Amino acid sequence: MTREGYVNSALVAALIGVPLWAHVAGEPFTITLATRAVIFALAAVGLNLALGLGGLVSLGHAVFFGIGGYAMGILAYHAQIYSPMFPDTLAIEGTKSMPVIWLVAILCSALAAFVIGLLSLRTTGVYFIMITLAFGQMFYYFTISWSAYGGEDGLSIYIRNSFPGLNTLVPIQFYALCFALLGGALWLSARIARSPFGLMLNASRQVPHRVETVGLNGQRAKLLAFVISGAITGLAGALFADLNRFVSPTMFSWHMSGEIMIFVILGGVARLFGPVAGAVLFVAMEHVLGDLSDYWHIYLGAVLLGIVLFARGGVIGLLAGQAKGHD
Amino acid sequence: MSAILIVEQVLNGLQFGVMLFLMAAGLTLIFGVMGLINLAHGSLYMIGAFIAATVAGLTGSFLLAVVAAMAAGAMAGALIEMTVIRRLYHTDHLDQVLATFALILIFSEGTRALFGSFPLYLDTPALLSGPVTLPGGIEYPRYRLALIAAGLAVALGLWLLIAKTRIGIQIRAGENDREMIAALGVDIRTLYTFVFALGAALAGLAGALVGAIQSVQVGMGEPVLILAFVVIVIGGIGSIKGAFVGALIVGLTDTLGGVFLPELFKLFMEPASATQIGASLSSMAIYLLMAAVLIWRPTGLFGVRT
Amino acid sequence: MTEPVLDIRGLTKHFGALVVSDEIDLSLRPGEIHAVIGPNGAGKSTLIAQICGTLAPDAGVIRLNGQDVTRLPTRARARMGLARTFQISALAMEDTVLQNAMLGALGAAGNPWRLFSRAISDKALRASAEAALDRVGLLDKAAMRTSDLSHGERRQLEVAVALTLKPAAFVMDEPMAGLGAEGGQRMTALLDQLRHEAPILLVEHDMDAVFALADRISVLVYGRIIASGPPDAIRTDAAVRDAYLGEDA
Amino acid sequence: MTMKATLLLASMIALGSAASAETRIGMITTLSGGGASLGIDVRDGFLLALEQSGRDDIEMIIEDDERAPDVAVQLADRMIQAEDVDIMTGIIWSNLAMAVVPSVTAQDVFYLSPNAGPSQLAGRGCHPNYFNVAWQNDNLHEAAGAYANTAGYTNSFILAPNYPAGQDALSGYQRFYEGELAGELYTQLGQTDYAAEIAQIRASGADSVFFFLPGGMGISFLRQYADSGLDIPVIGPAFSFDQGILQAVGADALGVVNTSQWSPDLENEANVAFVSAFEEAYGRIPSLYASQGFDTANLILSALEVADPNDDPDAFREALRAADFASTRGEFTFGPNHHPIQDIYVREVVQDGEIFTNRLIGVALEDRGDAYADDCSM
Repeated sequence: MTREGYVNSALVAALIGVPLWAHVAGEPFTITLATRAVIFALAAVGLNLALGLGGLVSLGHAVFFGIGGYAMGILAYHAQIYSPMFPDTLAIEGTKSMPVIWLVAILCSALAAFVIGLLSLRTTGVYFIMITLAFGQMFYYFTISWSAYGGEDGLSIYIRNSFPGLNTLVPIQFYALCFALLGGALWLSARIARSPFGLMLNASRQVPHRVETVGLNGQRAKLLAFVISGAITGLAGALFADLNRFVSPTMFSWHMSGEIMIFVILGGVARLFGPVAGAVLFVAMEHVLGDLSDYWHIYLGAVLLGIVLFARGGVIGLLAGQAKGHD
Repeated sequence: MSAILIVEQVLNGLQFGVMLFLMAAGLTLIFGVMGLINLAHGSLYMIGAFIAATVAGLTGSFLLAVVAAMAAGAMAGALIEMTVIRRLYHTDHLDQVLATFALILIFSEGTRALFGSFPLYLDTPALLSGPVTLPGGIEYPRYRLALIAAGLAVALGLWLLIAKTRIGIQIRAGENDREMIAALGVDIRTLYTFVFALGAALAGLAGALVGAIQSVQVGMGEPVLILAFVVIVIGGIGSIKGAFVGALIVGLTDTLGGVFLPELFKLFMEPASATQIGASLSSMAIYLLMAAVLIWRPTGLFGVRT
Repeated sequence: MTEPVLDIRGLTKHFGALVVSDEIDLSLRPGEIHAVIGPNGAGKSTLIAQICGTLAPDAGVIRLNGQDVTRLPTRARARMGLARTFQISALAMEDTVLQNAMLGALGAAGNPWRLFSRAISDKALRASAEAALDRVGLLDKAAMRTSDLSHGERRQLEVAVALTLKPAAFVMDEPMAGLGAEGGQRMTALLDQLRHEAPILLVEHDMDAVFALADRISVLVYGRIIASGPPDAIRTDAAVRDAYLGEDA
Repeated sequence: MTMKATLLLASMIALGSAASAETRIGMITTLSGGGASLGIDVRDGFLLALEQSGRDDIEMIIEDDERAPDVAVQLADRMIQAEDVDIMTGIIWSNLAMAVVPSVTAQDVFYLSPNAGPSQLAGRGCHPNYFNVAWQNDNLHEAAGAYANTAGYTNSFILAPNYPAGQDALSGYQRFYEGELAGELYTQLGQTDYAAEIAQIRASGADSVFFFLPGGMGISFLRQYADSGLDIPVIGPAFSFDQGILQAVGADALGVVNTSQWSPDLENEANVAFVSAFEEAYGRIPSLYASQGFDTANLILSALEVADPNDDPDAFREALRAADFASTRGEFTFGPNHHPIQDIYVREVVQDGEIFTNRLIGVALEDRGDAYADDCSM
């Protein structure tokens, strides 16, 4: 096994061991923290597909996170008040079933990613960063004033949604669910990275003109990567909403986009487990530094600067050295 | 809606636009010359406002406060350029985004640690307070007129600096060909520090000028920063002219959209929901505009096609 | 006379007042190497860009195997067998040599939208890529990271990627650029073999290679073809000597 | 600043280290970022009351929510799951309250709101374990509308940010206001330039302006309004005129009328003692948020005298409902939905030496409950 393999295994062991210990020791909040980290990791695995493999620096991934959150919020809200959506025309019933909510979250965020990607991919470089940022702001302002679903107040869901065969209100069970989904997303990313599509996408990032001259459509490859990326981040949004039993426009804020990007870079861009390491580290710092000082963001900023300036390749890069086959 | 009101709103849009220009000019200059995307530009704006409020509180002089704000902006700019930014010129945009995002965290929380969480107070100078009557009977705040004048003066000065002076030639050369200016014997490190400090000073100036009519508080730079990004994307990144035109377009769209969209919706909706929907739409208007511009011209109005 | 594989008629392109392609007629017949030479700024790069579809001509027609491709995008021309190599190597430096070659094979196979299968275990892709690498002498370096290749090896890999496309015609942009004497000879030998695979439109500065390889030479000056013919005729052409060889050779 | 910190530290040590701690109170409030001044005031007022009580069997756990709903939810989960708190309080913002309160009360923990009073929690979403010690969100706006009538205004221009609290504010004002509307505007949340709105006010021919623009928005609006030379009288809820904000607005706010359930110059015994104790402890005049934090703590203390929330939650709830404590705002009772029934006063901004503060000028609404109590089936 490579060094990176050892680091990844240690990470997985921690993500299994720590919550189990917390469950036995009766420390439910530790499980909640771990759940938060796993959900953030899932969102970042989504971004990593666009960012690491496709080279798409999206500063608007909060859009998909938020859409996933609102898919959960709106469906559960209608189930909670026992009144359907669009009562006059379609009369769609709400639902509290997680699988249905996830499916809707994935489809909606994929659709949004398709439209946003179609427009944003006309640009490159800084323009791409900024147009994705602008789309994020658009959604943010829209949801703030969208009074039907709480506007800035957001939507509160009193009881966590259900999953067949599980009691999701038990922290360890909900955690297991999130962890399984993260595993699925990691498996998907690993497959995609090695697939013919991944080969094309990887080359599109590095030498877009080459991809065209061998008869492949690199732009469309990036668009598909962006859509899959958005869908995964959207699923994470739905889980995050369920963790908090609450959604609000802050899920769309550009700070959220920045944080998802931080997870990826903190851990290591284009490393399979980079987003996981980044999210775990971020949540840990948030927890530990937040207890130490009111001004913990200063330390967070310093750590980030240190990573960018001195430890390119993120935490995994620091621990496992240069990636194989990647920069 | 009367003609006077429309003229007044156009003036308001103009005033907003020239202040945005001060922010956008620095951003676009820094990107054009060094190829750097600087998210921490809003922090320099905030620093300008805080220093201005402090100096005005100590000395009572608004002029001194503005000068101090520019100096503080320039100094903070030069400091981060020499310690952090300099290492980012040769990295990709991703690293730049992250590092300058980290700088925002440090500056915001640092400012809060130093100045506390309560908003500060910066008064408009007595000479410029109160309204003035313009031809046609328009009552307009004197200070806002002064802001328009100051903004236009800075724009003119910037144009002169870049078009007519030796350092301007170096800056323009830096935008086109980095090796060439090194070959010309220009110390490129000093030039970069100067350009960054210049941009930072403009941000500090904007913070001080706007701080006098708004609240001076932590986080005040971020909304302006995002608007400044919209400006330079519309105008074309790297182009001062684009920043100027983009700033006026954004200033006018934002101001006039907020006024006219609700009126427009009132034509076919009941007033209460028209004001609400109109307001929602106007808050999204500049982003829609930006998306439209990018679809039409992916490198902005005055951007270099790559 | 055999039908030309690549046939260009009346190709014209302006940049404002500047004419970069002035009614260019050019053809490429099976089995031949047709070299285009000319001083810097003569319009060779814009000619290649138009042939390969990254730049749209103002007027004129480009036919590939008799089909009008003038308005088709780059990738459509590539799928029809137009294989281009770049003056500055356009390779995925972070990937392995094999992966770069497989990219070409993937383009030729035309089935890239597979998300779950492993590219490396696709036998057809792999065979095609390895055959091309073998052809240019890089098979033993297949597992190396491309950025670790020497400059000459990268030029060879460029050609290998083009080879995987099962090309109808090659368009090569200065394949000798930056190669030393030994590397140049190896590349010359390689191109000499490749002409039997598909004809080569060769844009090249290296006059020794051009005169050694080309069946025909066209001389491009200020966007116009001022002379076209076999090497011996070009060598003695007064207009060419005057406009080009006189100053540059 | 240092003094405050020392006091805080002292009280934390005194309260936190008590081995016999029996009651655990979790406070989640905003201590950083924009809006931190409100949370700091609530916390300081609350701690002052605890300090005065001299009890050493109460443990306080204080956390900063950064004004982010998801952070607040995390903290609430931690306090309930890991810290085992009995009572929670502290939240400033309605959106955070909506994120936290329903799940807190659902887990059988008491929640006492020292500030936010969203209509949902006053109406259909009311809960036996939820008490609001400040006001229902609409109250101060309603009072402003009532005051406009008595002041003889018949043509108001009204504006608020385009978000739920803003929409509630404008409808709250119109619930009691009987005149015409010269104009109605929704601004962008977080907007800092009001030139366009002020021009519209000028052109509208209004005889009064009602605005609800909390935090920095209000500061910007008032200063720009004063600078525009407009002299149409302005009315607003107390949120834009609390002690923290007034110092940043300066002379531009002088003479503005605002509505509040509390004022530093209210002449009841509890308030006089509170204002001087607060000034002595923290070196600044208390704001209404400080008074709300102080009242919340005293309400809890009064109920703890009667029953323990752990042993006998029903008795504790009854004791809270009785509201048997000396409120800084005078008479204080709870309505059927556990929201206050209280007088809402009218205040005017005045200058006292270097300090800008408020002075009472009348009562806008007497014994006002709220508009949502009927929807509450408790």
